[in-house]
Amino acid sequence: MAAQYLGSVYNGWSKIVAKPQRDNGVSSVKKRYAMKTIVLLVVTALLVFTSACSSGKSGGSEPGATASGSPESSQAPGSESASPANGSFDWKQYSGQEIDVLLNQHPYAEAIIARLPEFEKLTGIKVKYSITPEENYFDKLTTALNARNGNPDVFMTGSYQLWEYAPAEYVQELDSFLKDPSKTSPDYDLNDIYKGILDGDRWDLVPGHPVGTGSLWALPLGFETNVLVYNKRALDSIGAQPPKTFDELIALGEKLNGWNGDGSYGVAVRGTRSWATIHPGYMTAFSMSGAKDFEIQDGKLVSKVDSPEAIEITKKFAELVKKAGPKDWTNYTWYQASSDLGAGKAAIAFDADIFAIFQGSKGASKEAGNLGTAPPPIVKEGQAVGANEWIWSIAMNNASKKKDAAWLFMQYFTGKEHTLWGATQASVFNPIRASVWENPDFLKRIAEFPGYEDTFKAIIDNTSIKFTPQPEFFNTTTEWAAALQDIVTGKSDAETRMKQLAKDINKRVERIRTE
Amino acid sequence: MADIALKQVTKKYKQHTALNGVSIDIKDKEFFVIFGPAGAGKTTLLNVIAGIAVPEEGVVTMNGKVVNSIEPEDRNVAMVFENYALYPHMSVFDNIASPLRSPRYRQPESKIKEEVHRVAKILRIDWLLQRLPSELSNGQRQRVSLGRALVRSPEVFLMDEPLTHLDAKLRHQMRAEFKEMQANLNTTTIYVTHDYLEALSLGDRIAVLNEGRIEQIGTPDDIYYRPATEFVAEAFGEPEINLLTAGIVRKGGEWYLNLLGDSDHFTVPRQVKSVIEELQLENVRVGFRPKDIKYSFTDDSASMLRAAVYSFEPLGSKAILTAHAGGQLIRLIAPADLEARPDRPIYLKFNVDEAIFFDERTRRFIARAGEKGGRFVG
Amino acid sequence: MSSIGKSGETVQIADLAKDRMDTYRVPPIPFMRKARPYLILAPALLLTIGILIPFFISIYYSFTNYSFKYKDYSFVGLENWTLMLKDPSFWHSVWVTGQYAIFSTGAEMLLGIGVALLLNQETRLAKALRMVLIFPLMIAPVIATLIWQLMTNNSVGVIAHFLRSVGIDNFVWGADPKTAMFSVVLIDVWVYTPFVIVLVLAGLRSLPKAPFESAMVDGGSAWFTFKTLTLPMIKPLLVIALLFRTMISLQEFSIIFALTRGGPGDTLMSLSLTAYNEAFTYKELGTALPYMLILWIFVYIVSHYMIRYWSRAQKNASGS
Amino acid sequence: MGNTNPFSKLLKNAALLLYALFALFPLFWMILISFKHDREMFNTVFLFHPTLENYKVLFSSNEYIGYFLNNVYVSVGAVLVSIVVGVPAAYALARFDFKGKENLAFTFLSFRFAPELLVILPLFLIYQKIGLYDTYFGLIWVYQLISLPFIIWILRGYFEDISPEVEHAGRVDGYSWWRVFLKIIMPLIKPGLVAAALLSFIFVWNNFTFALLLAGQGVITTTVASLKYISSDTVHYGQMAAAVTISALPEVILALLIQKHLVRGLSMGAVKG
Repeated sequence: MAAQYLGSVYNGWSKIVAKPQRDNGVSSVKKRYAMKTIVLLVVTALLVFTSACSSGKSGGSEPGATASGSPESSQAPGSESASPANGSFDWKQYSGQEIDVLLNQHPYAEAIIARLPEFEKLTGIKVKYSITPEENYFDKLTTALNARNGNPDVFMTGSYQLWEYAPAEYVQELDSFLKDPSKTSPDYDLNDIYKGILDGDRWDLVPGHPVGTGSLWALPLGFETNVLVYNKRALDSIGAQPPKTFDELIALGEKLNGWNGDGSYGVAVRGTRSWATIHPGYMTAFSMSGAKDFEIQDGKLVSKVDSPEAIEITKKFAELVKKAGPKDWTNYTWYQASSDLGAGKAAIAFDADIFAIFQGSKGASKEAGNLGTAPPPIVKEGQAVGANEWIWSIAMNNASKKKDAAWLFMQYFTGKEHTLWGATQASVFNPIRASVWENPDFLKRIAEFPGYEDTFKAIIDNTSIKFTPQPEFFNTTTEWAAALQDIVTGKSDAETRMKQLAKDINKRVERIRTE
Repeated sequence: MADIALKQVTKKYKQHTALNGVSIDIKDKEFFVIFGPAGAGKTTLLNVIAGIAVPEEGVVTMNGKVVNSIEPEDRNVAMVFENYALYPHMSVFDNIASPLRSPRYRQPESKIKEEVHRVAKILRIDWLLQRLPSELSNGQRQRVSLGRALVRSPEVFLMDEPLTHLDAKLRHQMRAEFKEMQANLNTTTIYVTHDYLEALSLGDRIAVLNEGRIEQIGTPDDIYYRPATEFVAEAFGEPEINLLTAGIVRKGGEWYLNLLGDSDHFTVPRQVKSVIEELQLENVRVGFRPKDIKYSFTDDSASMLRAAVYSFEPLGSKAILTAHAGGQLIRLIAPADLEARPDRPIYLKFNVDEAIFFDERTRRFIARAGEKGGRFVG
Repeated sequence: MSSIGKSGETVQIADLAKDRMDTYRVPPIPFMRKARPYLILAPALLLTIGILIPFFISIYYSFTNYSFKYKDYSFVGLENWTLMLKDPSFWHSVWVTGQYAIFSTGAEMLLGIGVALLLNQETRLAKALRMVLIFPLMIAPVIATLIWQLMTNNSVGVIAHFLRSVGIDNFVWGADPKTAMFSVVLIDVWVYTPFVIVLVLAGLRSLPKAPFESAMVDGGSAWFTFKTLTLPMIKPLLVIALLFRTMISLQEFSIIFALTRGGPGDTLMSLSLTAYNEAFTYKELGTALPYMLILWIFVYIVSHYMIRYWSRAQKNASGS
Repeated sequence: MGNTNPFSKLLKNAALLLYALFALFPLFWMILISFKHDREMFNTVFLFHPTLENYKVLFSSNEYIGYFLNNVYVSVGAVLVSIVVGVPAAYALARFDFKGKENLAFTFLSFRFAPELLVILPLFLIYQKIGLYDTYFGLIWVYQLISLPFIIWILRGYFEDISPEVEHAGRVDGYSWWRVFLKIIMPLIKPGLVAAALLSFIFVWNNFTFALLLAGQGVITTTVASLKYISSDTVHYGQMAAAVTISALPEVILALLIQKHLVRGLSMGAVKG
């Protein structure tokens, strides 16, 4: 009944929508439609009142509850569902099962959704997904995992989050699946995935130990390096070149304020009171300044955010935001940063390189075609350029009751075919597979984005995860962001605040339990 | 048809005791009036009988059956409430019909229709049947609530001050109607009022209630002529009875009352004497109804007591004359056209034979000489 | 005790004796009838218990180191509480919470009373506005916050645009510690002032005419009549308005959460925000709970006394 | 009251208009830009070509309709439960007196003041254990914190306004107490019930925190969903405005329906409307 109700609403709407807008008198148009809306709502409200009772508490299965991938595309489940006795691999072996997927609002997720029909056709597995904006994504994910009720079966996650989820036994380690030939397609080719990236999802669960050790907790979807994405129009308008050093960046950014009229400014960087503020531009500069987040002293993690280099670079970063950043910086997630760049508000973004693709692809934004990419600014003269990297991966819920089906999903969307499709047809940048980087179509495509490939090549060797793995990642980085906000907004000076931060972080990491 | 009895019934609301050891026997087909001032516990008494209130102590019986634990809807009583308690959301018709539609007293709709119309006709509200209570006058509402009671034939009618909210004229008229209604309904009726005239004119018997206790139960005559207590004596009669303390003065064989410092004129009636003797009273309280006090303005100290006019209130047909003697005020009835300036000397003659005697200590009835209201007890 | 003369006495004694006998046979009132009020209440009581249990569980967990980051947890006694009380950020959040409650409630009461008085006139304007002015109250606070974000948004916001056109381009609302509190309070005021208006207006419209006419005759100034007549008479309503506003603003979460998530820095880390952060960002349930328990205890006690005070004010207002 | 010279009158009206502007403009603006295309979002203010694009997008995927329905289900469910549970309770509190009556009443009221997070944190764990997390019923239950106090406190007042004599009359007329309750009392409190129900519906509908934290991806309500429209690779302010408009409309309509009972409702019967 709910479905047919949806239909009615939709038709009702399309009717309204179809209506040609004769007069341009805003208000009258508005009034007329507002009226219709009201009427419609009252009607539907009644409809629902009647239907509401009959629809039990059937959790997610409600069509409204989660937007399920277009139903008609999922054909009737195949008969054979159990995995075959012999070791041979078969995409259809879990046909008929239904898995829940939790996705972060991101082009990678959009690429997955776009290809769900193919996946469902291939495997006969039905996929239910839901998308959450990044601001709430990890809070929601954590709570969902904590339920340990197997929902979702698969979820997007960053490598950093694994440091928290793995010790809590929220995520399934994947080596066992990879080893099993009856579960993993022979042409999956793990070695095709850049080791540097794959290692980002490996960890031995010992706080302070580097990534790349221990077992595999997730499969990478794509990764971002943090660079300068700039608007050529903007730089040309003052005849400037992309800045090489951080100081240049500050100076240039300041010059660029107002380059494109009211509210336009120099450099877009993230600023919300959230862990996500730290890892892109800031962490890149932070690491290049030689500062470290932690050191291990006699087996204990000790925060180093109060080291002279750390304080120095933090000062500089604050200066950058104050002089060239967005006015309401503390509201800035990567969404705002990215869309400001695309809308011609920001001249430069010191954030993920993929901005160049999201905003630069034809018709993607107002400034598409004007965007160029350059390596992140160096802090010390003559140092080799590198960046902090962010890896979006998909992991499996340890409590999942459909691990095998979930594994097929993970394979498919990290497999060669999808990765290539995503890199050529969608915005799955940067692709994780070497084979894709050799694919001519792909190379042709990135050629559209000036400086993208060069930048990538220039920094990739020194690009890695610059954070020290430890399960208090969220605490430390959120506190860090708060500190950064205080410093930028001039509430307190870098010196004292970073010392305070170090104390707070140490207090936090002391409480890490290792049993 | 039912006789109803309360035995030692006590009902408390929190700390306040509404009924205190009340015992009543009501005979079948009797029109029984419960009289008392506001807050005496009259309504509570009805509620206990109706089953709305459950007594803490004592039993309520109907036809000898103990009904304490029987729910109101199963007692087959009909009640008329002081504020009518009509159903605001129902038409007059539905209000009257409601008992006959209840699971307990259900009747076929056809029967209901004719019953309601019959009752409505009797009460002369048949032209209001489609209205809502809010569209009625008090008198009409009262009739509707009456109709709701009359539409069925219950064991007993309970009426809680049904006339109080009506204007004087209507009240008279209704009082009369009740009387004859009761006559041809011949169902036990328990009628609560605080108006002594209603009580006297309607009741076969009257129970006088005061602060949750029974003062007296008796026929109107008992109540009026042989009030059990001074409270009862004062409650009935307008203007109020004159109660005077009198010493007994023995002069040889003759006994006199010392009233207002005059001990010559008031011989104690023979029948009363014996009682006083028996109880060995020194003082008594003597009650004179205003109408039992004669007056004249011509000096006749020999047979009369000298007093002075205190006030004079003409009430149309008659007037209330208050005289002042021996530091006491005495009310008596006089023709309205009387010439009575204040302080004018006046001479009073008390009709001792009609006097009512009370024990000065207990303030309870002793005896009465007069023949009125049936044989005296002595 | 119907007594007719002295011979009646004997009869009556006999009666009494008989009655006594009977009173021994007073039938008990059926259980179902005695229990009726409780039966009727039962569902509500069950639900209440169902809702109260979490409170007690949370008290228990506040003595453990329960964390989403670990599988098991252990009893840590008062550690969470002492940690909290020693933590300066706790006192900061108390301060923030208090500020928020006082500013928003204060502004709403004053503004509300003022507007209510204006709406109480019989002008066409007042009549027209009486209804529509409550609309903001019907908007979810979080939605309201989004609306204000839209209006103040630096890129698309009409207010930002307006400010720029008058030359103010560095007013960034929630993004600046100096104006963050102002911004959230402003939204709170926008949403909840109508609440005060509706209550006060109702009070004003139900006022008896007579005393005011007499006051007019005595030629008391408008302010004087307001102070000596109006105010005392609408006091109960004011108390209620105050009660609801204080209690709810003390635990306001969604506005701050939606606008700045407690930032910039710690500017808006109220008790609720801190608790949320501890529990859902840091996944430390044990340390999160004391923040809320403290708030709850406070709210519970205060509201209890305000209710008492209200019912007294109610009596006085109606009594006199 | 007070003096009526033209100047002060003017002043008063001006003040009133000023507040009206403050109170109503945001709503107006929200509706306005819900008809504004993202293309024009950044470079126009008032003058633009109205479009239904945003609404079209909103309803093109049944995603948003889903959120809307979820909201309706939980809100209606919560109110229904509250009615079933609260009406008898309110009646008992109004009619009978028994020990601890007032305390009980206050406990109900205090739910309204309970810090949401305090309830959520433990409830979150319980729900996950007993599988109520992210279910309609889970939300409906916790929403009792909002709707139950409304129902009980408002209706208690309405019940107290009915003379007990009417009930007694019903009993004497031969109706058992619960028949009296259904046939006589309920019709009399209907207006109050409707008002209380609608009002608590509004406040349940508006709730954000419970829906955000006690429901996962299974039961997303409009209030929670509306957050997602500020975040996307390009921020869709227009769609957000449209979403907000749609989710705000029911309340405004209901508000208009229950004007008369609003005061009593908002003060939870503490003040007779």
